[in-house]
Amino acid sequence: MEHKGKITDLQSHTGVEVMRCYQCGKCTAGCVLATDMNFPPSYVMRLLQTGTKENYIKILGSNSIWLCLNCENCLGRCPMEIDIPKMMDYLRTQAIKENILHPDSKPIISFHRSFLDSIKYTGRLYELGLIAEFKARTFRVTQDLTIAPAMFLKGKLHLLPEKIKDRMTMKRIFAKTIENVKTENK
Amino acid sequence: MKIGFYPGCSLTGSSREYNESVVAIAKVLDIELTEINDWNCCGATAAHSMNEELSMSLPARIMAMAEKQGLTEVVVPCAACYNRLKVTQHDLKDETKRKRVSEILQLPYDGSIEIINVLQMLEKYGAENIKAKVTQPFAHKVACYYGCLLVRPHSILQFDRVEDPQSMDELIKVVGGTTIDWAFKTECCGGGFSVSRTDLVAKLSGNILEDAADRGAEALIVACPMCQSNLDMRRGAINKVIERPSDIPVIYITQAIGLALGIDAKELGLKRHFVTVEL
Amino acid sequence: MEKLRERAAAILADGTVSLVIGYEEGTKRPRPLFCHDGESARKLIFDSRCFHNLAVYLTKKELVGNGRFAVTATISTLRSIMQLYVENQLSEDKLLILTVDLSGTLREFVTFDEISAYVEQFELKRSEREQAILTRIEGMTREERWNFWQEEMSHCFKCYACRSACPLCYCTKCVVEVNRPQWINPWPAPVANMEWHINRAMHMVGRCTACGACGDACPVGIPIDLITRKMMEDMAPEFGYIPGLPVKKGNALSTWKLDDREQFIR
Amino acid sequence: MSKIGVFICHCGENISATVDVERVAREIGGMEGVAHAIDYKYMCSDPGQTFIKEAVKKYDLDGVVVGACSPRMHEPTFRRACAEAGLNPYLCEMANLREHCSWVHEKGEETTEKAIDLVKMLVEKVKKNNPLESIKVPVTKRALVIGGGIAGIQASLDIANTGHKVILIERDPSIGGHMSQLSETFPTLDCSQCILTPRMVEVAQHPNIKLYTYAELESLEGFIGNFTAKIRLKAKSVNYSTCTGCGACIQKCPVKKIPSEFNAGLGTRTAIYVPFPQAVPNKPVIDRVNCNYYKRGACKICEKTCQVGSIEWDKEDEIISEEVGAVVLATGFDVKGTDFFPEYGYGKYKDVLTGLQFERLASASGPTFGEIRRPSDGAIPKKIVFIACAGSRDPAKGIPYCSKICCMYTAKHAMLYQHKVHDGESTVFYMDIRAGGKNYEEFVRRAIEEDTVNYVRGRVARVYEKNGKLIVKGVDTLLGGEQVEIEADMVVLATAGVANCGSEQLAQKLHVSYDPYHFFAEAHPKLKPVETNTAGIFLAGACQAPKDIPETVGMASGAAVKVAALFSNNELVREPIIAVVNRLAPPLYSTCVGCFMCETACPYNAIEHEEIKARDGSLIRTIARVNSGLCQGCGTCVAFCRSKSIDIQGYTNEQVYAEVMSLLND
Amino acid sequence: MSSEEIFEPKIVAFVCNWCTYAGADLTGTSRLKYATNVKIVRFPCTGRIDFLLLLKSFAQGADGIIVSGCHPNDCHYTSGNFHARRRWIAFRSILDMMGVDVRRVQYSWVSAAEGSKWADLVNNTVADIRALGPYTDYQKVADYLEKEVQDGEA
Repeated sequence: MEHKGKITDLQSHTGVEVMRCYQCGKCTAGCVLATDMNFPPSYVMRLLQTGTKENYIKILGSNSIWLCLNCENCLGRCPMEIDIPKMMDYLRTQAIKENILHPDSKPIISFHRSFLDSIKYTGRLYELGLIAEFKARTFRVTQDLTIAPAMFLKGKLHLLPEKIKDRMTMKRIFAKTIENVKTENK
Repeated sequence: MKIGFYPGCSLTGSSREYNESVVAIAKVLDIELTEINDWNCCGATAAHSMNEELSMSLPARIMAMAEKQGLTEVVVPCAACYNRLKVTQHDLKDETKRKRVSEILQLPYDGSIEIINVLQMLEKYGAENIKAKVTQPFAHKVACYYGCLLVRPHSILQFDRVEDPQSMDELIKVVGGTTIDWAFKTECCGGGFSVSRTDLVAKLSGNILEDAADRGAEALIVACPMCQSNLDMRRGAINKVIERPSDIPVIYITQAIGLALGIDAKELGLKRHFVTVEL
Repeated sequence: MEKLRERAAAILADGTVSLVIGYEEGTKRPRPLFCHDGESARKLIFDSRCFHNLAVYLTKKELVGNGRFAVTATISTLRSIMQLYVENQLSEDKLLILTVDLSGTLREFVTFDEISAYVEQFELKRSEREQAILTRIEGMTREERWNFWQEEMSHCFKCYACRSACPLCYCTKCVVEVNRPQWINPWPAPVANMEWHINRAMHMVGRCTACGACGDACPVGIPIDLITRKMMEDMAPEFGYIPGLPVKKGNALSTWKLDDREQFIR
Repeated sequence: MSKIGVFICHCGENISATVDVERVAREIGGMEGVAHAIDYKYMCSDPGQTFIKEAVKKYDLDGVVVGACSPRMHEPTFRRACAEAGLNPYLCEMANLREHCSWVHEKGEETTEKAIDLVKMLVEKVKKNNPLESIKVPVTKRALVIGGGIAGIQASLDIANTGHKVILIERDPSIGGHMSQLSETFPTLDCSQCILTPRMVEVAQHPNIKLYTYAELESLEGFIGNFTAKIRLKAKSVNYSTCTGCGACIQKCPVKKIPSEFNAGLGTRTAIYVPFPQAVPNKPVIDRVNCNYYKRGACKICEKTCQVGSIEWDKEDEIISEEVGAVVLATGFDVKGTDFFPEYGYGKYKDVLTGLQFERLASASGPTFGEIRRPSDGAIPKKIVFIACAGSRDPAKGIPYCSKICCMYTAKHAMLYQHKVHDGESTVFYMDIRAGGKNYEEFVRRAIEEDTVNYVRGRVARVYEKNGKLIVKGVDTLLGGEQVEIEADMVVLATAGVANCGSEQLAQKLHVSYDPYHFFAEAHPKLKPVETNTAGIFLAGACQAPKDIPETVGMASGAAVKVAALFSNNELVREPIIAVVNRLAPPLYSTCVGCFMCETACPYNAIEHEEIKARDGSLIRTIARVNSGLCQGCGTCVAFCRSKSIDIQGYTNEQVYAEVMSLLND
Repeated sequence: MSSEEIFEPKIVAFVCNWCTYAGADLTGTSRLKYATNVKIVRFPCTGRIDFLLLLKSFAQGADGIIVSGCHPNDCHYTSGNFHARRRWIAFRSILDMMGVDVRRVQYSWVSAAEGSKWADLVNNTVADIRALGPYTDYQKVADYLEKEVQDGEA
């Protein structure tokens, strides 16, 4: 029953009714990263339809939810208008919440976290800081060694972050949303 | 002609040339851009991948600020920001979500602002104007690349056709160019994985570049900083995975139009690209 | 107002209409005036004190005859006229409507669509009195509501003023006068009183425009207008119409939708 | 006072085992107005019925109540018995003591008491019953068939062969419909034209069939047995009585590049044209939209060519009127075009075809004389992809329903392709194979097993053109969602079957209802599949929902039988259970005030406006009147009528009121 | 409460001829048992059922009412049940406003094939109404009328 509840939660959060999917596979056929995924989108739908705990955990622990680029090709073509991208967003937050994470998620989450950290303090994206923090988080010290200096030379990187004035609101937004979830978990 | 303007983070940093070209052509076309005061980042892919409320609150603040400023219409050149703003506006039609977000923001938000992308701005205020002001026709055969965020989800954005959109092609034709009919107009370039999964970006962007090059495009025309940086800055990685390495440049629609309007290449930021632009 | 008088006199004089129904100054409040000539048209008034719904006279054949006639109409009256149009009780070629809008300009209407476009701007809101009583009723338990209405109904002595005042009660033979079978007893008695008022409300579904004439007419002050008012407010979202704005086709009760609510059906 | 006779049946022991039938008869016998009450073992038996007949005469009964089984079982029996005894049959009612009482309750006091209540209720009702006469409506024994496809052809022939006259109208210049466009037919692969053409000729030659091609229904008035149809005969610009059909005009017509409707846009035709060589009638019409003379005022080459002078430039549309007793709707369906599909190129790829276009390619009479060739360059496709469910089962962009015929014709197409292109490779992307039908599953299996058609389960996300090839991006869901990419030379979309254009307007003209997809609605999904809810109008074929040829023909014959049954009588006899608006003496005329709420509520459009006029012709009032031919007796109008001016015979206000009152009175 | 004191509600059922009446016939032919409290009045269609009949039933002493007809889309007359459904939506709202106990009117769709549903419907409704008790509120009001008239005559 617990996992059936998960499907209900999924529906109430995203409006996605998994039983609407009749497995035509059009989402998978058009997905640019289906071949890199553990389970292509239509397969994810099927796993959810079974309603079992094992399959739910399988999805959370797969790289499929992390590789989804939210390009929305699937939604645009789905005959049943199932919002798979929105569902993927939701499954990602669930995976983090339950701490069931595929190794592929690490760099992606690190990137997202670095990105959000950057805007949390300044209100705007500080690209140099982002790259630095991302490297620190992932230990990919050598990545983009040539690109960053080139960007700098072409005037594409600021050395100092741009800061907005109303940083209080930014702080509040983060405190009441993403950080709120984290504390709930603890 | 006055219109609100939200540049977004990329346009102040890695995609400065987009900003420069938007500002440059706006000047020539007599469009007065009013930047939103103290704007913040829209949260991009990171926010909505990680937290729904965060992903709505950040764009909501931007729009609330614009409302406060009395703007009624805001042009958002960055396709990612445009998409986030439009989707948030749509999501916040839901009463409970709106309540929650205004609680977080502590700012009034009524969702009345018209959010448009740069193509819509040019269509709406420029097409005839542009035609009249073309000094050096953009006589090139190009591939217009729309990407994902400009056209999907169609139900919310309601902009152009989902598959095989035409609005950018029309603008190119206005300034004297020809466009190819190709297959990857709206296929994803790898978007937000630019830094985290460069390998996938190289693969996806590679497919796009290859098809355009195969069909004889002299350049790719884009309206999204993410697409531009993936296709341009990651060219090294791309050329490693595709069969026939390519050196066709990737330029913004505003740059192409700028050239036709006789604006200097440097002013349009064409010197900032990784792949040299010789058009 | 002067314009209104002039216009009324003019259309009477040139034979456009043979009768103008309007208001004149009464002892306590304005009262209806039936002008057949320019002379009497000078007595016409039209202001915010004129709330008597003159639409009630428009279906009286013996009064309006077969010719063309005019009426000075408040928003409420206009709403009633629209509904009467829908129900084939008035024809556009027999009626000329005069009204004075908020800016004091004289306006004339003939067709349903013209009226509709005008009335559209006015939202039908609960008055303070209506709001007060309805809030009270809505806060009651069902038993309390029952007792409330039983108490109110005990004053009803079946004078049928509510029926006479209502512009939409134009049947030549009312259901209480039908005696095969005698559905509702015409004399005052608790059950018959309640049946009458429930019946009135059912007959008004999708038709009532909440002019309040029935309530005003009640000599013992039963808030009967609120029964239809509440019904109308409940039904509007249910059947997707705008309260007080009759539609040309598709009365709420004689049409249906496949997805009408049916949670109450087992 | 009433003299009611009450007859309580034991039904063997079916009733008497749980109900004390003697007590019921005794107590009812004591009721006011009951003249006679007995119980008997089998009331429906001959002796039982005789009891009733004798009692009617002996006690001069003015009403009869039989307490027995369900009226749905024996009401006709007892009403007939009463009629034979000289009592109006509608003065007889039944109390349901078996299904609604003895069978559903245990033996006991309450059961007997309930039985008494049920009988009492009907006694009170019958006291208020009025004698009624059956309604007789004369029947015009001519049928109108709308649509000259296989459904209309079959229905017309079947009706005509019963000896009745048929008027068949067809919108196009020739009859034949979609079936004439098909190449071979599943599951037997016999040639469509070979089996259809003889029927078309038979229609043209049948003495009982009057054929109007290039004609459309303008309006239909009246009711079952008595319709008046107004038919618009579109101007053909050719005098058919003199035209010999030699075809010389067609050869000389200079406007040659008009896409041929018959070839689904793959071939061309001239402005003066016969849609296809086997057309019936085989005489041309001028397409005025494309003709040079009508467009620019000059040309007239056909006139110069015509040796018999049959061209009529100034001919105008003509409207004729026909009296008919029944109508068969057989207007068929349409298919969605390729431009409907964004992900398959919005129709811009010439080698992406619809199934119907492929039929034309495969047909020996088609633009390629039966050879499968690409419209773009005429090459024979070596790789072909068929996409099933293109638009069907797609609520987002297409239609939610299954078009039913696509699985079968796709299998047929793949099979025909393999037969014609031996070294070709065909792939079918499908979602489910719906092959319910005689020899259908076997047919599909043959395509897969013998003709080596590659069936892949999954949908295609998109199709695009590259280097002269069509790149098909699909998926094989049975391999866990593996992507499949095929470089095809031709793609055939099994596009959705949809309602024919104009069906909504036609339905409104005929007052028949239609579903959300504009297919005409049958009166009952199971038991009345060929009837509409308007009596006298019947359905045949794909205008009701997509269906294949055998089903269409079956349905057409079914509709024909319904028409023949209707025409087997000179008069229609109908139960008088219909609504009536009261009429009173002047000056009241009726209590109806003419609000016409009943008119919007009536599902049968049976409410008419009756104008009451004074002697000088001036209008006094307009009141409602029920058209007894259209009214089916649901009584919805009765419950709406505020002034109780409309009532329904057999269930009048007085009757039901009396029932309820008796039931609750202690 | 001893078994003799169990309250036996009076319930009247207004049903359409084509679905529910036939469904109740099927209950009979299937020999399914149900309570004797409910008595059926036959109508051609739910669209024919006048709301006044429901009011009169309460006035006449009914403790509960069943109104039942064809499921949506199954109506013999295509749309009578849809009209009825609307009518009952409005009627319920008015009754509720007046403080009439709407729980005492049970609406249902019972098809000709649902013999067992009819038995369940009857049994459940009887149980529900039994739990609510006699509708004395309404009956008192109605009795008053009778008494008054009788008194007046007397």
